[in-house]
Amino acid sequence: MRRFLPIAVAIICGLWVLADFFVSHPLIDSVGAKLLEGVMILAAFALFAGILNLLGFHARRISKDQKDWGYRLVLMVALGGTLIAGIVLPGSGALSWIFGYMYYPLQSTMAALLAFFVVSAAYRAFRLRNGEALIMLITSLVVLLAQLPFSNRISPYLPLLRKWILDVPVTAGTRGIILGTALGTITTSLRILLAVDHPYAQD
Amino acid sequence: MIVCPACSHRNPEGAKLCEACGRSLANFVYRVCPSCGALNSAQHVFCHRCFAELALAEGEEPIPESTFVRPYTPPIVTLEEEVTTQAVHREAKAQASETGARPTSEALPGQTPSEAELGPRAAAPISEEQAVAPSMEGEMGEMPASTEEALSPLEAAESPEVLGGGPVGAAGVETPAVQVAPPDETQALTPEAAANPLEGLDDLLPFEPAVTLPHRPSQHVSAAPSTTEDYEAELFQQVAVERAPLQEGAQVVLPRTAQGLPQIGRTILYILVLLAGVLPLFTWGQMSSFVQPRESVLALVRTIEELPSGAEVLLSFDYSPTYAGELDPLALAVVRHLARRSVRMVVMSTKPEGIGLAEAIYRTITEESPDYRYGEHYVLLGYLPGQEAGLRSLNTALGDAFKIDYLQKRPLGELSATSGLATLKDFDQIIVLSDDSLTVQRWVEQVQAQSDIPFHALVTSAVEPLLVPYQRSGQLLSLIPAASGAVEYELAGSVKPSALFRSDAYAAFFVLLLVVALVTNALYARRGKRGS
Amino acid sequence: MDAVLQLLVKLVPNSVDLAALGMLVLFLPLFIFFTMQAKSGKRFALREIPAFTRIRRLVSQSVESGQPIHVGLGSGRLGSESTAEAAMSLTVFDYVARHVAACDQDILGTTAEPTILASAQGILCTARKKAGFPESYAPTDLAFYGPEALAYAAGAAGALHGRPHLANILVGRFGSEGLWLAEATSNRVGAQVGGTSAAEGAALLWASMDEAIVGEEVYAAGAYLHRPSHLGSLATQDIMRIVAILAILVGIAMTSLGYW
Amino acid sequence: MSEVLSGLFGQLSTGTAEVIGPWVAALLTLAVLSYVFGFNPVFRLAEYLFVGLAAGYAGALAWNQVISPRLQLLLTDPSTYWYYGLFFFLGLLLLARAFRPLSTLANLPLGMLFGIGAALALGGALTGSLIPQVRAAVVSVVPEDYGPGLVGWAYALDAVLLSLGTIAVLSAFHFATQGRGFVSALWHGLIRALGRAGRVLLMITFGALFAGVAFTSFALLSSRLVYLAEHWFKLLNRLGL
Repeated sequence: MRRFLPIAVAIICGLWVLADFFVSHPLIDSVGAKLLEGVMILAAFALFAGILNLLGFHARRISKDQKDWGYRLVLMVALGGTLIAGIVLPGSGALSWIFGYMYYPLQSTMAALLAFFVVSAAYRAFRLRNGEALIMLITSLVVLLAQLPFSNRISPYLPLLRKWILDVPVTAGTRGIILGTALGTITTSLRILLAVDHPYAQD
Repeated sequence: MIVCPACSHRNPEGAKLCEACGRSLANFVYRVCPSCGALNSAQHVFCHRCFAELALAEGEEPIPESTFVRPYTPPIVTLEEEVTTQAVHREAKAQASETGARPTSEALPGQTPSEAELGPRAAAPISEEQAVAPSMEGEMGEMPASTEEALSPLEAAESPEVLGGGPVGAAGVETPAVQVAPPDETQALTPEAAANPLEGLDDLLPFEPAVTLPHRPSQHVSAAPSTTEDYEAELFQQVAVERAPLQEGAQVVLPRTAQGLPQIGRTILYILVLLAGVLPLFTWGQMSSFVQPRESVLALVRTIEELPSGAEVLLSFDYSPTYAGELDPLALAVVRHLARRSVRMVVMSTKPEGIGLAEAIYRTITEESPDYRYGEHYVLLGYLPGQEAGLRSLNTALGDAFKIDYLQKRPLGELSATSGLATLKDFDQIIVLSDDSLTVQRWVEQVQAQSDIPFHALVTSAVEPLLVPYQRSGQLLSLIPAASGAVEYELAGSVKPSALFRSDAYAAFFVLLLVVALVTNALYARRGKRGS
Repeated sequence: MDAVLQLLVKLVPNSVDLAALGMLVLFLPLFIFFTMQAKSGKRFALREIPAFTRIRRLVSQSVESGQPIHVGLGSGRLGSESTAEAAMSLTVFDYVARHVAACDQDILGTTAEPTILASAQGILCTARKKAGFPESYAPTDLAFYGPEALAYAAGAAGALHGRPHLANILVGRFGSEGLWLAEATSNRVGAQVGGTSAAEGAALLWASMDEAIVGEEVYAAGAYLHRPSHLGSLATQDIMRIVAILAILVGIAMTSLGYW
Repeated sequence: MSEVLSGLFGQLSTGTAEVIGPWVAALLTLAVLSYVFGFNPVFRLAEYLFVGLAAGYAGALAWNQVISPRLQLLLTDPSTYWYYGLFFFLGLLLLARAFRPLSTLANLPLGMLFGIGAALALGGALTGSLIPQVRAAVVSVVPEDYGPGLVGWAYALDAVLLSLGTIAVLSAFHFATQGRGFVSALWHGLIRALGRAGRVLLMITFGALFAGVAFTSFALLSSRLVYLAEHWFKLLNRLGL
């Protein structure tokens, strides 16, 4: 039963939404829209399950090995504080203060660290182990050079070359990837819809 | 190897006394079968289990059977020590005192005090039958199972499985009869089990028990495990019995080839990147005189220059704070330009955080030019949820998607900038600032394809390559990567420069990447040469 | 012929996307046929994908040495369009979890998406139970960080910093946070294997991984690791790939000759 | 309770909060940038803080935008919005996953998520990727369609390369290897050759995309550094330097 019911629900909900994709009918549409809203609600609940897991994970680690308890405490306090600011005091401006002066700088600077990581990844990726790496190295350097705001000065053909690279080989490459991914997505979804796979049914 | 029958300690070959408990080992020599690993009495020539010939250590002679003495009830003691609690001991003592028997421990040289204590119970002769298995008594209550399974002496003698089950007659010469105690099955197996390095692992290792294996001749013949082997077996047992090896604090030995860049090199690289980033703060835009705007930027600048005063432009700030660093400067430049041309701007976002970022940009604008006012010249509509469906709703009626504005919460009709707007078709231009290709695709498919309004996309450099096809097909009038676009736009639109001086940093970054490519390949080539 | 077509067009309401429906009708029988074949034990040879070989080796190594593996499950949301990719990340996690659970070893799974968290917990619980160590299951063997992508990368990097791991396996939906995570932990982790299907993320993971899985290969994880029934899907994909290629070729010919 | 708290915060935020805000922001920016010197305590503090804030912020958003409004609707008009009750119940079942004895209860909502998600993915891949992309790859290769003379030829060549390139990349993902027989050998040989060309195109794509990300990420770093410089500059200005 604990396997049968979830599988049945998955198939019924899935086929209903799929029908909604292809057929326009008031009943199918309205139930389909409700199902999609339900997914949104479930995702919100899942987020709270995730937050509980995050708290539990760090509480457990604190009690288990006491290592890094300070950091973990900071995490838990920040989480709790933001939640309280957002849920208990929604109109107080506390959340926007936290967003503006803590969350935004942290997030944008974490994103800025990508610059370091891209360079250290380039250190590995630019190594000419084989022909593939050579092609990648040349393409990325050319595209990067042509991206500079004064690339026109270096050579008027450089932006044209970049445009051609992006227009033809890169478009072909991304299109091929998208097509392949679509094929994979379709068969994987069919596996779930036809219950060949049911990773959600835990024993 | 000699297994002490009392405490199961495994002593090295040739030991006379047990290392652990000090008891004499003279009469207890066990031999490991080279073929099946079973433990045999020293007098055995053939293995009791698989009948392989038991080889002797060099210089060793088979011990004549006559010299053999049956072991002194060893397993009982072992079991007692291991299993029974203090209560049993107390009970045993009480029993001993009841029977009034004297300890006979004097007859047993090498006994430990604890054994002596237990002695009386073992030695209490009550009847013939009891004399056969006297030691059982004290345990009756505790271990009924083992008593039930106890073998009679005769069975014990006959059974090859029972260690020390030699002929009964050979036993009573030097030791008292009471010691000819028939060990029960568990006890009999104890020494072997103790010597078995795999003891306790039955449930971990799903091998069939060795007993069921047919005889397999072995190449490796040795009389008994050496001390080293013994030590290794012990170590193995230790390791294997642990719940899971290396559970805590296991250190990963990193494969050297996998990394390539040690921490110090990493740090140097990062500092160089940082230096490239702060460079324009010192050079202050030396390279900006070389900047030459490209066609896409010029197209947008021309479009905006040609807009009549009072034209309506829709701007959608579809980016998250993560990419605000790249898109903000371009957004600022474009909005400055539009404000200078006194174009009316209607601002929305399809990402929840986007409208807040837009608000910050417009705050800067109103600080710079105070006569550019909210409601009159620009309006923030707010966040539009629903992705595709949300964008589709814009096509039909703007008022359906946004009933009130974001800042003043007033109906759109009350604000002069939005009062004349019914649908998307009333806009002259649409400018989308986005950090992901999917959003731009949605705009193109749901809005541009339906309404044919001139459409511009200002995106991060990361997603620009993916959107080039839309520019080629003419659906995007201009597609501008924001990082270099901001620099070029400030020059082309001659708006107040704030990102122009960053061109130095971009040049430095490119040079850095070039150097990285050279260095990594130089090192790689050198290592390759050394390797070959 | 035209009359038949016109009749068909009339019969089917306008709202139905005929091309899509046609494709689905083409897919279904192929999929069912090949999946039945695969389930009944029919096999065919697959081209080698080094990343999957590497994953198998790493899992064996982890089981033998007791060094845990970190599986990053990405940010594909179940119930959205990225469900298929999320399902593949769960398949890889299932493979690692089963092998690791058989020897009662540790594993660390992290995800940026709470819906994945719940299903991964179910998978780990099942694996531990099947291996005979139900008491070893802890819901906190899986960690949720996020849902912001960079918060995920930062959190997972923090978790990996506490204890070195044998490998970082990142399969699922990853954007730039995949590169962030891989590079930030590169000196705490023995090997990095992974990939994602979208082009932007795939390029970054290709640059930062020891062995990369690219695009459609993500969806082959089950067939290459431990689910022979997925071979049916691969066969379907191969056939449909050829159909798509033929469609493109025929379309180009028709367009160029002026029929369309 | 909440009024008292918000009142306190309101008093605080009028003055001090706006003063210390920029300082907090600047210091947190510096803390994250200290990663340059490896995983250090300051960075780790910022890291854990960020993780906590992100989860808390998302939780607050989910509560305020998804759960709370629907809960109010459900409580005010249960007969119309009864299905919200159903979804809330399923959502609570999802929370059961964290507790071992009840964890199988979460199968039900997960089944729903998987089913709907698979349908969305299937429909999206068919109508959003497969068919439009195949259509986009179908282009004329006749030079006259693009323009007169050399320009037309150049565009036609591009079109050929684009279509062939798409096919090549697609065949690079072909999974089956050679079976038995001559036809199979020929066929797989063709696919393999195309696939090799496809790998080259993939590498070009990756190179271009990598360059784009590199530029973006450096622009982000540059922005943060400029922000920091401006912060200290403003401060120095205020001090009259």
